[in-house]
Amino acid sequence: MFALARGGAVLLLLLLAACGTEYPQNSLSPHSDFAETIHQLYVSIFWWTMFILAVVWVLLAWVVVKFRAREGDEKPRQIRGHLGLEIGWTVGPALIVIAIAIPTIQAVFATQRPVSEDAMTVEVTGHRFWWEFHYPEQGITTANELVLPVDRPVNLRLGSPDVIHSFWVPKLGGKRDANPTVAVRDGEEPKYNWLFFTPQETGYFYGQCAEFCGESHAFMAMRVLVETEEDFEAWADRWRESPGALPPSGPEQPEDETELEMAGMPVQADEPDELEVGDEDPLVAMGRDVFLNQATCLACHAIEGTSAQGDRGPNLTLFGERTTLASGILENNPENLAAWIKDPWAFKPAAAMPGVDYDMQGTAGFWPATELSDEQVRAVSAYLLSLK
Amino acid sequence: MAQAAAADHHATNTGISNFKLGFWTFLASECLFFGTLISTYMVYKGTALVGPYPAEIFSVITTTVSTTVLLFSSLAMVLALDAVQKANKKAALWWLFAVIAMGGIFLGMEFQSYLKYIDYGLTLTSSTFGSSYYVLTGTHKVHVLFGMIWMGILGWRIYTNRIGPPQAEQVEVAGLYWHFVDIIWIVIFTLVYLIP
Amino acid sequence: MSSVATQQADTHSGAHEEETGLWSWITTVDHKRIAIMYFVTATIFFFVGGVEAMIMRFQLMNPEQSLISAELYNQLFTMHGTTMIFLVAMPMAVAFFNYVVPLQIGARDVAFPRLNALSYWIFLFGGLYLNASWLFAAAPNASWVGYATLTSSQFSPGVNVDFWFISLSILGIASIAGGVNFITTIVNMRAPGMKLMRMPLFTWMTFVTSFLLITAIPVIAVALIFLGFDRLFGTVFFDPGMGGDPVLWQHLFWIFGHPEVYILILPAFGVISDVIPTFSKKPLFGYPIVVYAGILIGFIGWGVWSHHMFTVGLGPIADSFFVAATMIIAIPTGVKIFNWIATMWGGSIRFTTAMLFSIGLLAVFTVGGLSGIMHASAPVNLQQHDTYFVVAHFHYVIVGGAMMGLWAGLYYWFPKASGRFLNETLGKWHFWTTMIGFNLTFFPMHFSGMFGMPRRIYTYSADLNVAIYNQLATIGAVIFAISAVIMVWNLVQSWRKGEKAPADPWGAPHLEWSIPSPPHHYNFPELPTVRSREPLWNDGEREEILAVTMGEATEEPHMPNPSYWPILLAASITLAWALVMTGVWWVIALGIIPVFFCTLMWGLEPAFPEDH
Amino acid sequence: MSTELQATQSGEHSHDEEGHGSVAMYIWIGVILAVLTFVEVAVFYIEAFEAVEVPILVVLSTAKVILVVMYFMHLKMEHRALTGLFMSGVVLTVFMVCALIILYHFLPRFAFAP
Ligand code: HEA
Ligand code: HEA
Ligand code: HEC
Ligand code: CUA
Ligand SMILES: [Cu+2]
Repeated sequence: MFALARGGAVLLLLLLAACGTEYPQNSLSPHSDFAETIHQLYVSIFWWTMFILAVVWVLLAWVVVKFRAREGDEKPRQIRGHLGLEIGWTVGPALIVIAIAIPTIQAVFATQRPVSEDAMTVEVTGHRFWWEFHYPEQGITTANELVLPVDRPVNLRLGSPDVIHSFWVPKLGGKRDANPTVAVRDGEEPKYNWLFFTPQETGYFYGQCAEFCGESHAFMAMRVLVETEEDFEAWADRWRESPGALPPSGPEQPEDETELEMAGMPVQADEPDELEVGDEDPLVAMGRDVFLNQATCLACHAIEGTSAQGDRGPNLTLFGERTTLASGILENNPENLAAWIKDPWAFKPAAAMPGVDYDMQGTAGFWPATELSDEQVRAVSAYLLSLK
Repeated sequence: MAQAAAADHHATNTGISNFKLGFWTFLASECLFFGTLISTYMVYKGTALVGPYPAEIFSVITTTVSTTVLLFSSLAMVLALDAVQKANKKAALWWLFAVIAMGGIFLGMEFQSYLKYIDYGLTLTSSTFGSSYYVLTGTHKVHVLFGMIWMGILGWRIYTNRIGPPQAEQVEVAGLYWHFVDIIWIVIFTLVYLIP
Repeated sequence: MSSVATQQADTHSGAHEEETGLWSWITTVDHKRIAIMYFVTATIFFFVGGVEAMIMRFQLMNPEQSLISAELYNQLFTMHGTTMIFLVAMPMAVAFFNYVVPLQIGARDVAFPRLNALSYWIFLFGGLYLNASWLFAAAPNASWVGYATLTSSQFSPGVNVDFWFISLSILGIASIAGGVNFITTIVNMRAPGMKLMRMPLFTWMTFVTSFLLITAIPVIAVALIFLGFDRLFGTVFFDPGMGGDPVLWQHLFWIFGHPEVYILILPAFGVISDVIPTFSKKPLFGYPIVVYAGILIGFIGWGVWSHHMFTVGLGPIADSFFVAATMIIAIPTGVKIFNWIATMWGGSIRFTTAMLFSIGLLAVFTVGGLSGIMHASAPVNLQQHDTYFVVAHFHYVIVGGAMMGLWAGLYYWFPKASGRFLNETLGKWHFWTTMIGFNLTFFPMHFSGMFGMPRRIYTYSADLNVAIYNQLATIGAVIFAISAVIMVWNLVQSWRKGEKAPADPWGAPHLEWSIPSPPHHYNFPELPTVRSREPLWNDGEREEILAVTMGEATEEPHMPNPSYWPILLAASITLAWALVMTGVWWVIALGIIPVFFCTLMWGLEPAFPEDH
Repeated sequence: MSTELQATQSGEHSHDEEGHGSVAMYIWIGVILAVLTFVEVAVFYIEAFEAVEVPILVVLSTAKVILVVMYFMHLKMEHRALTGLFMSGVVLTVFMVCALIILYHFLPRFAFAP
């Protein structure tokens, strides 16, 4: 017990030392109303339990020190019980339980209240092993990086076509399972889980699938990018315009969203595949050709405005804007991307995507190796990264 | 197993033999077993995506008949026990035979309905209703079958004079089992066939 | 005491000597031998589960390591959880039930000795069967809770999950049989005067645990049947495409699973309720309250299962109900803790190893219980669920509660079983290395959990900054492993040449200490009459009881026959279940034949010698 | 295995066997059970009862169960330990079945939907 106390003290020190450290998935650092509710509740329960622990440990330490057997001890008084004490240590904890339970139940209802009218809905689908985000109002589909406007309530509709996943971005609040969607009879509404919160700060937030879902469960991370309302709208516009399908308008392609908005990019043309290549980087052009016309990529991936409309894999529109690759586990840069396309299983065993020289046989069916040359892989990477 | 209790040589605290007490305990456990099956059936009530649906295929009349047969087999069972206790070997054998026969009729009728349901397209794999219905009633049927075998063995042992009034408890415990299986059917009959 | 003990040497004995060969162990129906077999087997499985845990710990020591593959890691934690719960904690408790309960209530054996042997053999074969999956490199890999739809044949096509569901259903039979056996024994076989409210607390907790066993196991048995049918015969219980609901699996699993965790802890509570009074030289404070609290824990434990499912989305009303029910359990548990402290209060405490483990339990179980209360708050649970915070919680209650309690029991009853003391110096080493290793392993997990490390991940990103906690945990686990080695070393050494122990080495109050150590195979030459809760602590009563129990039987008491049907029946049951894996109905039906045959032969074999 | 009928073995229950009830009583119980079954089926078919059908059926089948347990299984005449043992299982079963039915059919399963 003493060792325990000592160990506890050491660890507390460590904790204090750790306070300066950055924990991107810290569940004690709320950045949304939802997370804030939980956090306050947690803090109050934490102190209650610390109080109880202190009582128990102090009593125990006292007893152990005071009533050690000593030489010449006589037989202790044989006390069999005491009604008053029994009542006391039943009622005391009962009161504490009530003190914990009431705010808990309030929070239960507060975090599951009906959705406010102005909430933005996002349909979240957990796949083995990546996340799909569909914005029905905006008509947008993206993957692995959820983009949200700050200070606007968002209502996530969670579902899954395969096994149970759990959506968890600690700083934005607690997790909730993305259950496989149960088929219902015609005319009935399928049931989904919902998660409802209002992000309160801009920035990148880390998250991760929290329900064991198979071999690469450890690699099913995600990011949430909370932006200002304007940035979010700009992003949505960019997505719909899908610059990646267009011949680039030259080397001064606007980098920053607001510029892009001002540039007022033209709306998507009808026949994207036959667009002029113009003065585009030839590698990107080649990559587009490989992606859309030579390899099987388009069977699984969609890029808005192109003939690629597959839905077995992540939607890659604006892929070049993502900071991470393969659901949050790799930094999105040309080397990683090429390595991923060549050999996804090196990073994510059992991912449902074939490699350059191996087939993919899994629950998603059979997909032959993509058989791309190194050159082609580099080209595809360049093309994908140009999608921004 | 039947023997374990016969050899209780020490008076027990409750005056009930270990065999009987243990068996009641086991039945408490069986309650939960069937309770889980029944819960599942109830949970899935109304969730089958494709027909046939319960109301379309169940024939309450037929099931009432088989249910009544099973009820009367329980009656035969107590009478068999009574006969064994009164050392009336012949009556005991007849009543046991009646139990087995009625169990057989019950199984036969139920089996017949299974075939009919399968004809209608309700199979183990066709819907949540099919799965939960067949596994629930099938488990019950296996229990009935096991009971019939048990009764058969008892009958044989009575016939060969190995069971008489002193060993009546062997019949009594088998009876407990049989009645329990009957109770389960009473519940299934109401929950599955009668409640819409 | 010792004056009585000397008598036994020259009394002429009409009772047979006990046989000792291997065959006699295989056919034994003696609860004491079965207990020893249970204990040894469970300890071996503890090492198996422990080695699995150590491999996981080394894999997790640093971020982004890949010493082992993700697939292997998944098999390891699944097997670790399954092994530790079903093959270690439960059977180890059953070992104590077996050894101690008949002695404490003054019985010659359990109610159904052959059934008892059957339970053991089924447990052994079931455990071997589960671990045989390693030989096929197909160990179960869908976690110990096996959530649908991950376990469906679509997402787990191999035989991994088949091994899991089949061996768990085999083990379930052993548990139900054990539960029935102990309930019957306790209700029916108490010595004269041993009223229910005079039973030692360990017996009481065995009683409550047995109820939980017979009521909770059938639920998972049915769930496993559904799973098996889904996998092998294409039923749609958990197939969402056909309207089946995967969440139903979670309900059924946790309806079993939560009572299960009280199955793990209540025996430990029972042990320390006997140990603490003995070494404080005071009767248990508030005996009836402690008994009722135990019953209440078992009972309420039935209505809280969905606290494992707060993230599933059951709606606020259900959540609130389960929040309240769960938190209420803190009250009876707390009552127990305070009563134990009150028992020590004013006592004269001897710090034997058994007592140290009991005090250790009080100190660390409380930590685990309190983190349980945090989980029980549904909104807080949304942050903690499926993180290492939960891993910390349940190792605190299981290792720091259940296992520590059982180790207390080990040091307490070992002299009874072997006639020798466990070495106290090694014992203290065992205790302190356990305490340090255990806390160092699991305390940091609270932090890694709170800082966002999910459980069941085979590696984690360096970005999370939780490496330090994982390193501490790994170091702690190594120390803990050393403690396990010390324990086994102590066991082996002391069994062979430990200091001899008298009949009542601790001055303890209950009946098991009134007979020689180790006891005769018939336990009590004659059954003593009990008049109080601490029969050996009341001067007149103790003398009377010792006079009856310390002699040798002049005539062989009526003891059950040894039998080889238990092992054969267990083997045939295991075989029959294993054949289920083929999924071919007639092969399965064939497999039932030997089961029937063995059952029949068992039924026809006389359980007791016929000598009248 | 002795082949002749043994007169004494464990004398305890040879007397209270009589207490278990008479043949006439058993037959009466059997008839009552059949009648109750018939009433149940009648309730099922008669439209007028539709509103109260479920409670009536539950009550009737509970009555049947109780009759079988108490008389055919002699629980009424036995030591109350048996009642306690068995009822513990029954109570938990009823609790579980009700809880699952409520969870699935009466409570909104998911937190909320827009
Ligand atoms: C021995 C086993 C054991 C025991 C005894 C307990 C005891 C408790 N457990 Fe634990 N639990 C597990 C084993 C156990 N648990 C396991 C294995 C899991 C994980 C399974 C998995 O997912 O793999 C789990 C998971 C688990 C969860 C789900 C976490 C999650 O996955 O999200 C929850 C949630 O409520 C919970 C709660 C509790 C509570 C409230 C108690 C209470 O019984 C604790 C009561 C004790 C105390 C509170 C301390 C003493 C009391 C006092 C000193 C009195 C004063 C106290 C107050 C007033 C608060 N447990
Ligand atoms: C009785 C229950 C019990 C016990 C005793 C333990 C004991 C230990 N457990 Fe636990 N554990 C569970 C029950 C238990 N566990 C359960 C139910 C799960 C959940 C599974 C799931 O998610 O499905 C789990 C999960 C679990 C995890 C999480 C895995 C994950 O989610 O990814 C971890 C991680 O560290 C862990 C570690 C340990 C360690 C280090 C011990 C140590 O206490 C073990 C110490 C013992 C030994 C080490 C044995 C001695 C061996 C030797 C001395 C040989 C020398 C060997 C070497 C040094 C390699 N366990
Ligand atoms: C069988 C379907 C399939 C094919 C064919 C396929 N992919 Fe994928 N792809 C996937 C899936 C599924 C994922 C998500 C994997 C994961 O993260 O678990 C993915 C992920 C990716 C990602 C990372 C996406 C992200 O959001 O991080 C890129 C980039 C990618 N694929 C590119 C390609 C390219 C290029 C090709 C063709 C050469 C290709 N894919 C062919 C299914 C496929
Ligand atoms: Cu998806 Cu874990
Ligand atoms: Cu629990």
